[in-house]
Amino acid sequence: MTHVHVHGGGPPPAAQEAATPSWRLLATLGTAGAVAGLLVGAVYQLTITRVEAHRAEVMRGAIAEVLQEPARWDTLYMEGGKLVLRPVGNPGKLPRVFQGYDASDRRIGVAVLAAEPGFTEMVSLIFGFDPESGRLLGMKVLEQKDTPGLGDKIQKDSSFVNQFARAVAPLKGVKRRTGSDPGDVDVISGATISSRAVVRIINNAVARWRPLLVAYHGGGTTP
Amino acid sequence: MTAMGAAPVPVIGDAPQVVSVQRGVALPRRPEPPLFGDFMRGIWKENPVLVQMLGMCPTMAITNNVINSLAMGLATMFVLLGSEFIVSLFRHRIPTEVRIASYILVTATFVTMVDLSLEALTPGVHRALGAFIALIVVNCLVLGRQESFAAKQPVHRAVMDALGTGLGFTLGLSIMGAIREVLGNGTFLGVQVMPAAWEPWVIMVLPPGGFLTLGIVLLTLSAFREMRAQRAAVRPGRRIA
Amino acid sequence: MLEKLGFRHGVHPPERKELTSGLPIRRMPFPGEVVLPLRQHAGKPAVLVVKKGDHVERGDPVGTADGWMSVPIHSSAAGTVTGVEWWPHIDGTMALSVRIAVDRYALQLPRPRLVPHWEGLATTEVVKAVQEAGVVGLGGAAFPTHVKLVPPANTRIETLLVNGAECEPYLTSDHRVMVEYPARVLYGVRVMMGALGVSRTVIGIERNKPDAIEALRAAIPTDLDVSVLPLTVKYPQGAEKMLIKSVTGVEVPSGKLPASVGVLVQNVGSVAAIAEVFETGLPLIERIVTVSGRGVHTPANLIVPVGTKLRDVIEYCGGITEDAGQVIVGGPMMGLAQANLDAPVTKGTTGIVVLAQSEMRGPEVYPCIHCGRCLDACPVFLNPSALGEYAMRERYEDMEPLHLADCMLCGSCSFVCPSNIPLSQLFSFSKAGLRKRKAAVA
Amino acid sequence: MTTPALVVSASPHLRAKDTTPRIMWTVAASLAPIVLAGTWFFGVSALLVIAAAAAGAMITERLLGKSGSIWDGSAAITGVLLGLTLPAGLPLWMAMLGGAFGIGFGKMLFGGLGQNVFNPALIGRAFLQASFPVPMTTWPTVGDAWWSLRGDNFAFPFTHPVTLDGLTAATPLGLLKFEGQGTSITSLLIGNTTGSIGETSVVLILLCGAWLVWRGLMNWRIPVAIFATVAAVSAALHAVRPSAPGALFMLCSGGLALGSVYMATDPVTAPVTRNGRWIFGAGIGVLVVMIRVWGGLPEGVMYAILLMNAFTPFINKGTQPRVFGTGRRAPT
Amino acid sequence: MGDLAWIVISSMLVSNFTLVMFLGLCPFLGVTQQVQTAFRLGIANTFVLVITAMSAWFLNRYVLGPAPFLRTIAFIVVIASAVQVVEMMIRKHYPALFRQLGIYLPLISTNCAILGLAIFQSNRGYNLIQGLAFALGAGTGLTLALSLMASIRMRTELSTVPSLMRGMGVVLVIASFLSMAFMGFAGLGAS
Amino acid sequence: MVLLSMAIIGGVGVVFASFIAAAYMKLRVWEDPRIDTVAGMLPNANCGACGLPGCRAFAEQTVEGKIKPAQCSVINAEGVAAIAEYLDIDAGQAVKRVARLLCAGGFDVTSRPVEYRGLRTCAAASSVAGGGKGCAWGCLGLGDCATACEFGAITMDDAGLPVVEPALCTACGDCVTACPKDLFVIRPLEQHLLVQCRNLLTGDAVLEQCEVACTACGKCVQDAAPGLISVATGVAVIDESLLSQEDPAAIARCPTNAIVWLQGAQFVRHADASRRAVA
Ligand SMILES: Cc1cc2nc3c(=O)[nH]c(=O)nc-3n(C[C@H](O)[C@H](O)[C@H](O)COP(=O)(O)O)c2cc1C
Ligand SMILES: Cc1cc2nc3c(=O)[nH]c(=O)nc-3n(C[C@H](O)[C@H](O)[C@H](O)COP(=O)(O)O)c2cc1C
Ligand SMILES: Cc1cc2nc3c(=O)[nH]c(=O)nc-3n(C[C@H](O)[C@H](O)[C@H](O)COP(=O)(O)O)c2cc1C
Ligand SMILES: Cc1cc2nc3c(=O)[nH]c(=O)nc-3n(C[C@H](O)[C@H](O)[C@H](O)CO)c2cc1C
Ligand code: SF4
Ligand code: SF4
Ligand code: SF4
Ligand code: SF4
Ligand code: FES
Repeated sequence: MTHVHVHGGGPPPAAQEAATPSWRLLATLGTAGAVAGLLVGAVYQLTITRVEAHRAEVMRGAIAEVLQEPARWDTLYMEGGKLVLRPVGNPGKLPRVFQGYDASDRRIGVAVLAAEPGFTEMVSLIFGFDPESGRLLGMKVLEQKDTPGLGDKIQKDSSFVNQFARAVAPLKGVKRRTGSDPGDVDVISGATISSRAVVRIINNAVARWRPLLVAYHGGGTTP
Repeated sequence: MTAMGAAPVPVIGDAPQVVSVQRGVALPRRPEPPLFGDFMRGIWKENPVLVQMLGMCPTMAITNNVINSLAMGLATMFVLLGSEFIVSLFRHRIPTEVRIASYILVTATFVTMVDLSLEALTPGVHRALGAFIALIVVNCLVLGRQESFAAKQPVHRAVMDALGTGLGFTLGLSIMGAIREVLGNGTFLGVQVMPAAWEPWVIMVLPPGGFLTLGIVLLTLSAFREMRAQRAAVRPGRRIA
Repeated sequence: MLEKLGFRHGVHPPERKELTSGLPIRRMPFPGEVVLPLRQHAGKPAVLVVKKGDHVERGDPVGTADGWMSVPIHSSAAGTVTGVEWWPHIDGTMALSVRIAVDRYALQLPRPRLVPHWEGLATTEVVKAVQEAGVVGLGGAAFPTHVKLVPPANTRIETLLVNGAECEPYLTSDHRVMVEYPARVLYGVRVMMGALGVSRTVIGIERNKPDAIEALRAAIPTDLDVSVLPLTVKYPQGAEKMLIKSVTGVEVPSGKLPASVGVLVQNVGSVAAIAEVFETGLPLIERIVTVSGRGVHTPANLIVPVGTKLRDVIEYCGGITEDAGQVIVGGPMMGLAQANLDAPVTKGTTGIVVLAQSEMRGPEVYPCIHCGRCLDACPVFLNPSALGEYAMRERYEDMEPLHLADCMLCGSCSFVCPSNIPLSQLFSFSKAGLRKRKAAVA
Repeated sequence: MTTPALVVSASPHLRAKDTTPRIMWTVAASLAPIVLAGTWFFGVSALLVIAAAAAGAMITERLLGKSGSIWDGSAAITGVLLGLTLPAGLPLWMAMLGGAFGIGFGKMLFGGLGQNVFNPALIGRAFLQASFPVPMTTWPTVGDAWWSLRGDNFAFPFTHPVTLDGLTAATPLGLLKFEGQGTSITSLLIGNTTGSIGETSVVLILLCGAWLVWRGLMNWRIPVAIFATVAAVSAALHAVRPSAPGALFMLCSGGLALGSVYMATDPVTAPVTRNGRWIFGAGIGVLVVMIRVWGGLPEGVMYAILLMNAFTPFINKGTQPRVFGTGRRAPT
Repeated sequence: MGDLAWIVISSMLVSNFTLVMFLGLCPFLGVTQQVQTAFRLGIANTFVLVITAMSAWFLNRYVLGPAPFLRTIAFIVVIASAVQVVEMMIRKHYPALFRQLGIYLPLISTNCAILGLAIFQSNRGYNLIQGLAFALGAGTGLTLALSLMASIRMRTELSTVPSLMRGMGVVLVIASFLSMAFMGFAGLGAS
Repeated sequence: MVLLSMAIIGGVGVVFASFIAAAYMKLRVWEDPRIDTVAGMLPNANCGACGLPGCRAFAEQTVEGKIKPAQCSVINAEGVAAIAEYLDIDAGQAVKRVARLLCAGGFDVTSRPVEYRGLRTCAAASSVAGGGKGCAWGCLGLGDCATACEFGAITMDDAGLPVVEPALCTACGDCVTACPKDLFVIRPLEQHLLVQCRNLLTGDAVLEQCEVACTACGKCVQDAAPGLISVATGVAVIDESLLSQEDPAAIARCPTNAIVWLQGAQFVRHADASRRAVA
C-alpha cells in the first residue's frame, strides 16, 4: 500500500529491538505538548483581541438590526427561573436576552437568540420583539445550512425577512397571504419548510421568554 | 509493526505504482531525485486530489466556491509546510511508540494557529470553512506525507515536497471549486461570469454535486490517459476475431 | 402423501413430437463401415482387444471393461477391423475408435451364445451378465447399468423408478419402445426387481403419451407391484431428481445419489436392453434412435447399429434439407451440436435432430436484465443470473457457494432467458474451469 | 450427401419467445395511454416534455452505447418514464438534459443495459430535482384545453424559465403537507389533479400495469408489496394519529402508482429473487410513508426507489433461493 | 427521548456523516471493495466514535473549560492515544477480534469523522448521553454508507464496462447517486 | 493564557505518553519490522509463482532466510538487489522459466470446417463441438490465456495465436490453468527444443487439419540424440531429463516445422524465422 522508499531503509534490526525507555516517551510528548501549548497560546494571545472584537461587532450589528437601531441595550440573564440584570454566578454560561432602549431611554423591545432544526441542520437566528404587544421588530438568520438557492432565502430574501419587522406573534406561515391577520407570514415558495422553521423558532422563543420578560418588567423598575 | 506505528495510509485511486508492479518493473531504486522533482511530483504526477485521492473530505465539503477552495488549499499547504519541516527536523529524535501522537501534535499545533489567524484576519472565509479548518489535522494527506516522506527525508527535501503537495492540493481544490461555482452559481470568485439569465445548477453546490464533479474530472482525466496510452502502444489483450 | 406431486419450476418448450411419435420403429440396414469409440460410457474407456486386420462377428467384443466402472464394447456388425484411430466423437473431441469395414455379404447373425436364464442366477451373476453385455443407461448419460444394480453400502433401494418421461422435444424413441415393446419393458422390470430385491416399481410417463400409458398398463403382470404414473408435461420431468420428486415427493439431497432416498431410476430403453440380454443373449450393439427435425427429409424411429456414422443415418432418412442449419445429437435442450457428421452413433445417442436455420437460436446476446425468469425456470432452484455474471468474468470460485455443482445443465435457464444468454454453456465450462483451478492449486 | 455449412452452438438449441427488445418495446408501448392521458390533462406541453426527455435519453444512448443498443428499447422507456415524472411546464432543455444525464451517468457509465444499479429515469429526475428545484416543483394546473401550452417549455437552453404564478397550483400531497388540505379520492383516481404528467390517473396506470402482468412481462410482486405496505403502515399511523393521511389517499396520491408499477419494477435495478422482490417492495413502501409523513419533502417515491435500488445488491445476496435438495439457503 | 431520537436519526440519515456532511471520505472511497471489510470498518469506526464522544465530553467538561481554543489539539492527541491503547489491548486479549476489527483501527483513529464528531459535539454542547447517541447514530450511518457502497461496487465489478470506467471516477458517481438518494431524508423529523 | 495552554497540552501529552508507555510495556506484540519493509519492496502481485501463498509469506520467509529474494519470479533484478542489500543477504538465483504454447496452428494454417456461434472465449467454444476448429487439440485463438495473464505477457498475434513475451512472463501458470485445451506448459527459457503441436493424428490425416502439425514422421527422432525424442503417441515428445543433449540439428528435416529451436519468444514470425536463426 504505502510506497516504501528503499533509500534510508536503515540497517536491519538484529533481533528484538529494545523498547524505548518510558521517560523518553514522556519527555518527548511532554516537551512537544508544552511547546505546542506555547505556540498556540501565543497565537491565541495575539489574535484574541481581534477575534473578540469581530465577534462583538457581529453581535452588535445583529442586535442593532433586529431592534431597529436602539440607542443602547442591557443584557438580561436568566438565573434561577427569572431574569436578572446582574447574575450572581458566572454569566458566561447563562441564557440571555438583550433589552433595547431608544434615545429617550424607553424600552423598545428585546433581542432574543434562538436555534432549532431547519430543513437539514440547525438554523440559528436572532429576532427582536416587544414583549408587551408581541409585535416583532426584526429578524436576522445568523447561521443555516439549508439548500443554497432555496433554503438560504430565509437569510437572503429581503421580502421574506422584512415581514418580521411588523408581524405580531404568534406567527403563522401561509402561502400567498390573503387575509390581514397580523400573525401571517408569507412563506418562500420552494422553501416552505425553511420558512416555517423560522416561524416555529420565533414562536417557541417568544413563548419561552415572553412570560419571563413580562414578569421582569412588571416586578422590576425601569431606570 | 508497531501498533500504530505503521498506520497504513490508504492510497487509493488508480495508484500508478500498482500498474508498474503489474508490468514487473518493481520499485525501481531511483537515484536521488532533484529538488525540483520533489516539488513537481505533488503538483501533477501524484496530485493529492486527482491521483492519490487523499484529503477527500475537504475536497468535497468546501469546494462549492473558488475562494473557499483557495483558502483551504493554502491553509493546508501552510500546515503541510510547517509540520513536514518539524517532523523532518526531529525525525531521528522521535521514538516510534509515540511517533503518530507526536506527528498529530505537531500538525494540530499548526492547524490551530492557522485557525486562529484566519479567524482574526478573514472572518468571512473562516466562517465558510467552518470545522474543516480544524479537520486539516486529520486530513490523510498531511499524515501521509509526514509518514512516508518527511519522516525519512532531510529538511530541504521535505520542504519542497510540502510546497509541491500543498500547491497540488490547492490546484485540485480550485479546479473543483471553479467547476462547482460556475455551474452552480454562475459566478467565478464571486464575479458573475455566466449570462444573467443563466439557470444555476443547484446540485453542483450540494453534496451530490461534490462527488459528481470529482467523478467527472477523474473520468475525463482517465479518458485522456487512455487515449494517450492507446496512441502510444498496442495494448496487449484479447483479439476478438 | 400430502405433498403435491410434481416438481416446481421447469419450462415448456414446444414439443414437436408429432413428427415421429406415430411412426413405428424400423430397422436401418447395415452401413458400409461402423466406427466404435472405446469411450462411449461414463467411467473408464474400454480396453482394446482387437487389432487391424482382425475379423469380428456381430456381437464380438472389440474392447473389454477396464475395471468396475467400465463396460465392454461389442462390434455391431460382422466385418474386418481396418484400423484403430483417433476419430471424431459426438462430444466434439477425438476418441480412440475401432473402424470396422462391414462385411457386405455377411448374414449379420451373432455367434450362437448361451442365453442366461436369470431366474437361476445370483444377483452378482445377473450384474456380471449385464456388465458383460455392455449395458449402459440409454437415457443419455450412458452410466454403466450394472453399477447401479449394486447400491452403495448402507443404502437400500425400495423403489425402482422407470423413466418414461422423455421430456426432450422431438425425441420419441422411448415412447415407441413403450408402445411397441411393453412386454419387453416389463420383463426388464422383472429382472431388475429380482436382482435388486425391490418390491415396488413405478413407471413415470408424461401425459402427452397416452398410448404408451395404455400399452404399459395393459401389459402389467398381476404378480408384480408395478404402477404407471402419468406425469405433468414439463421439461425436465425426465431428469432423475425431478422425476423422483414428482413420484415420491422427496428431494434427493444435494450432492447425493438417488439411492440415498431408496430409489433407483432407469430409463425404459435401458430396462428393455436388460430384458434383451436375458431374452436373446445379445450385448448392447444397437439402439433406437429418433431422427427428426425440420431439417431432415423423412423423420423416423430407427434401430441403428452402434457405430453407424451420423452421415449414414441421416442419409438413410432422405438426407438433410436445403435450409438445415444444425445437426444435434440428443434432444434440442441438452443435445450436442455436431461439427463433423463422421462421428458415430454411440450407446447413449437418443436421437438425431436436424434443425432448420429458421428454428435456430439467433446469435444476438443482450446483457442480463435481471428479469428473474431463469430463477423461476431452474428446477434445482439456483440463481442462474448471478452464476452467469460470475461465469462471464471467469470468477468460478465465487460460483461454488452458489451451488454450481448442483446445476445439471438442463438448459431451462438458457431457454427462457430473453437476453439469449447461453447460461448452461457458461455453467458447463465453469464447472470444468473450477475443477482445473482446484487441481492447479492442489 | 453433401455436408451443408453447419453451425455449432451450445445447447439448448431452442428458446422461448420473449426477447429483451420485445419486452422493452411492449412496455414502452403500454405507456402510450398514460402519455395520452397526460396530454389530455396538461396539454401538448406534456407531450413536448416527454418527447424532449425521450430524445435526450435516446440520443445519449446512441452516442455512448454499443452500436444498435438504441434498438433494444430500454432507452425509450427511460426517456418516456422520465418525461412522465416531470411537470408539464418544465423547459424542454431541462427535460432533455435530464434524459441525457439519466442515460449517460445513470446507465452508460455502468456499462449500459442491465448493469446499472440505479433506475436511470429516476437518476435523471433526481438530478433535475436537485439542480433546478424551483422549476421542478412548479406545477401547472389541470383543466385547460389539451392543445394549450403550460409553463415555459421554450425557455432558451440553460436560461431561467419564466413562470406565471397564477397558473400554478400545489399537488395534493403538497396541499396536505403545507396547507393541511385534502383532495378527493375520486379526483385522484381519475387524475384531474396537479402533479407531474404521469402521476395523475391511478386507474389508467393500474390498467396498463395489469395488462403487462397478464402478458407476463412485468413482475407483480413488487407493486403488490409496495401497495400493501403503504396501505398497512399509513392505516396504522392514521389510527394512532388521525391527522396523518389515510391509506386510500396515500395509495392514490403522488407518484406512487407510476413509481410502483413502472419504476420499482425495472428488472435491472430491482432484486432478482422472489423474496428479494417482496422485501424490496416493502422497503419502498415504508420509506415512502416515512418521507411523506415525517420528512421535509411532500413526496418520497423517487427517493424511496433510489434508496432501495442501493440496497438491491444486498437484498439479492441475502435472498438466494433455497437450492433443491438442501435444507437451507445458499450462503452469499 | 425525542431529542435523542432526533440526534440519532439526524446523524444517521438526514446528515449522514459520509454522504451529506463529507466526513470520513477516505475510507469510504478507499476501503469499499468488499462488503465484509467495509462493514467491519464501519463497526470499528463506530467503536472509535464512541470512544471519541466520551473523550470529548471528558475534555470539555474537566480540562478545556478555561482554554477552549485548545480543543483541536487536545481532542486529537487524546483520541489517537486512546485508540492506540485500546487497539493494543484488543490485540493482546482478543486476538480473534483484533484480526477482524483491530487492523482497521489505526486506519481510522485519525480520520475526519472522528475529529468531526468531537468538534460538532462540542459546538452543539451535547452532554454525555447526547454525545453517545450522536456517536452511535453517526457510526451507524457511516457503516450503512460504507456497506452500501461496497455492495454496489461488488456488483459493478461484475459488469462489462470499458476499462476507462473502472477507476475511481465511477465510484464517485455512485457516491453522488447515493448522496442524491439520501436527499430524500432531508428535513426528516424537522417539520 | 500561554502558560495555561502549555500546561494543558504538556500535561495531556505527558499523561497519554505514560498511558502509551504503560501499554507498550504490558501489551507489546513484537514482530520483526523488516518483514513489513520487505513486503513493501515486493511487487505484491500475490501470484503464487514462488510457491508461497502470497507476497507477505514470501517476505516472512525471506527475512527468516528460508527463501532467496531472486526466487520471486515477478520482481526485477533491481528489486532483488535492493532486498538483498537491505537484508544483507545473498540474492540467490532462479532459473528463468516461461510459458510455452504447444500449438502453432494459427488461422492461416488450420481448417475451420464449421462456424461456431456463441461466446467468444476459448472456454465457451471448447465446450461446443471443440469450437469448430478442425484440429480438436489446437488453439482456438480466442485469447482466454491473454485475459488470464495478469502481467500482460500474452498478446494475440495476427494468426490468432497467443505470443508470450518472455521478459514479462513470470511463470505464474495462470495461462496453463486458463487454457481449456491445455496448450501451455511452463519451461525453462533456456530449453530450446519445443514441439509446437499436440495433435495425435498422424500422416496425411493430420495435414488435412493443420499445415504445421506434427505428423509423427520420426525424422527428428533420428536427428536428435538417442532417446531425446520419441513419437510413439502420435506426436513428438521430448524427454526432459535428457535436455542437456538438445541440439538444433533435430529440427532440420521436420517437414512441417512442428518442432522448433527457440531463442526467446515463440512465433518470431513463425517457424521459418526460428529455423533461419539456427541455420
Ligand atoms: C434538493 C432539494 C433541496 C431542498 N431544499 C429545501 C430547503 O432548503 N428548504 C426548504 O424549505 N425546502 C427545501 N426543499 C423542499 C422542496 O422545495 C419543497 O417542495 C418545498 O419546501 C415546498 O414546496 P412549495 O413551497 O413550493 O410548496 C428542497 C427540495 C429539494 C429537492
Ligand atoms: C460418480 C457417480 C457414481 C454413481 N454411483 C451410483 C451408484 O452407486 N448407484 C446408482 O444407482 N447410481 C449411481 N450413479 C448414477 C446416477 O444416479 C445417475 O443415474 C447417472 O449419473 C445418470 O444420470 P442422468 O442420466 O440423470 O444424468 C452414479 C453416478 C455418478 C456420477
Ligand atoms: C435435464 C435432464 C433431462 C432428462 N430427461 C430424461 C428423459 O426424458 N428420459 C430419460 O429417460 N432420462 C432423462 N434424463 C436422464 C435421467 O436423469 C436419468 O439419468 C436416467 O433416467 C437414468 O436412467 P439410465 O441410466 O437408464 O439412462 C434426463 C437428465 C437430465 C439431466
Ligand atoms: C417492467 C419494466 C420497467 C422498467 N422501468 C424502467 C424505469 O423505471 N426506468 C428506466 O430508466 N427504465 C426502465 N425500464 C427499462 C430498462 O429496464 C432500464 O432502462 C434499465 O435500467 C437499463 O439498464 C423498464 C423496463 C421494464 C421491462
Ligand atoms: S442449466 Fe443449471 S442453472 Fe440452468 S436451469 Fe438447469 S439446473 Fe438450473
Ligand atoms: S433469464 Fe436471462 S436476463 Fe433474465 S435474469 Fe436470467 S440471465 Fe438475466
Ligand atoms: S492457448 Fe488456449 S486459451 Fe490461449 S487462445 Fe489458444 S485455446 Fe485459447
Ligand atoms: S499467465 Fe502465463 S504468460 Fe502470463 S505470466 Fe503467467 S505463466 Fe507467464
Ligand atoms: S477521511 Fe481522509 S480527509 Fe477525511
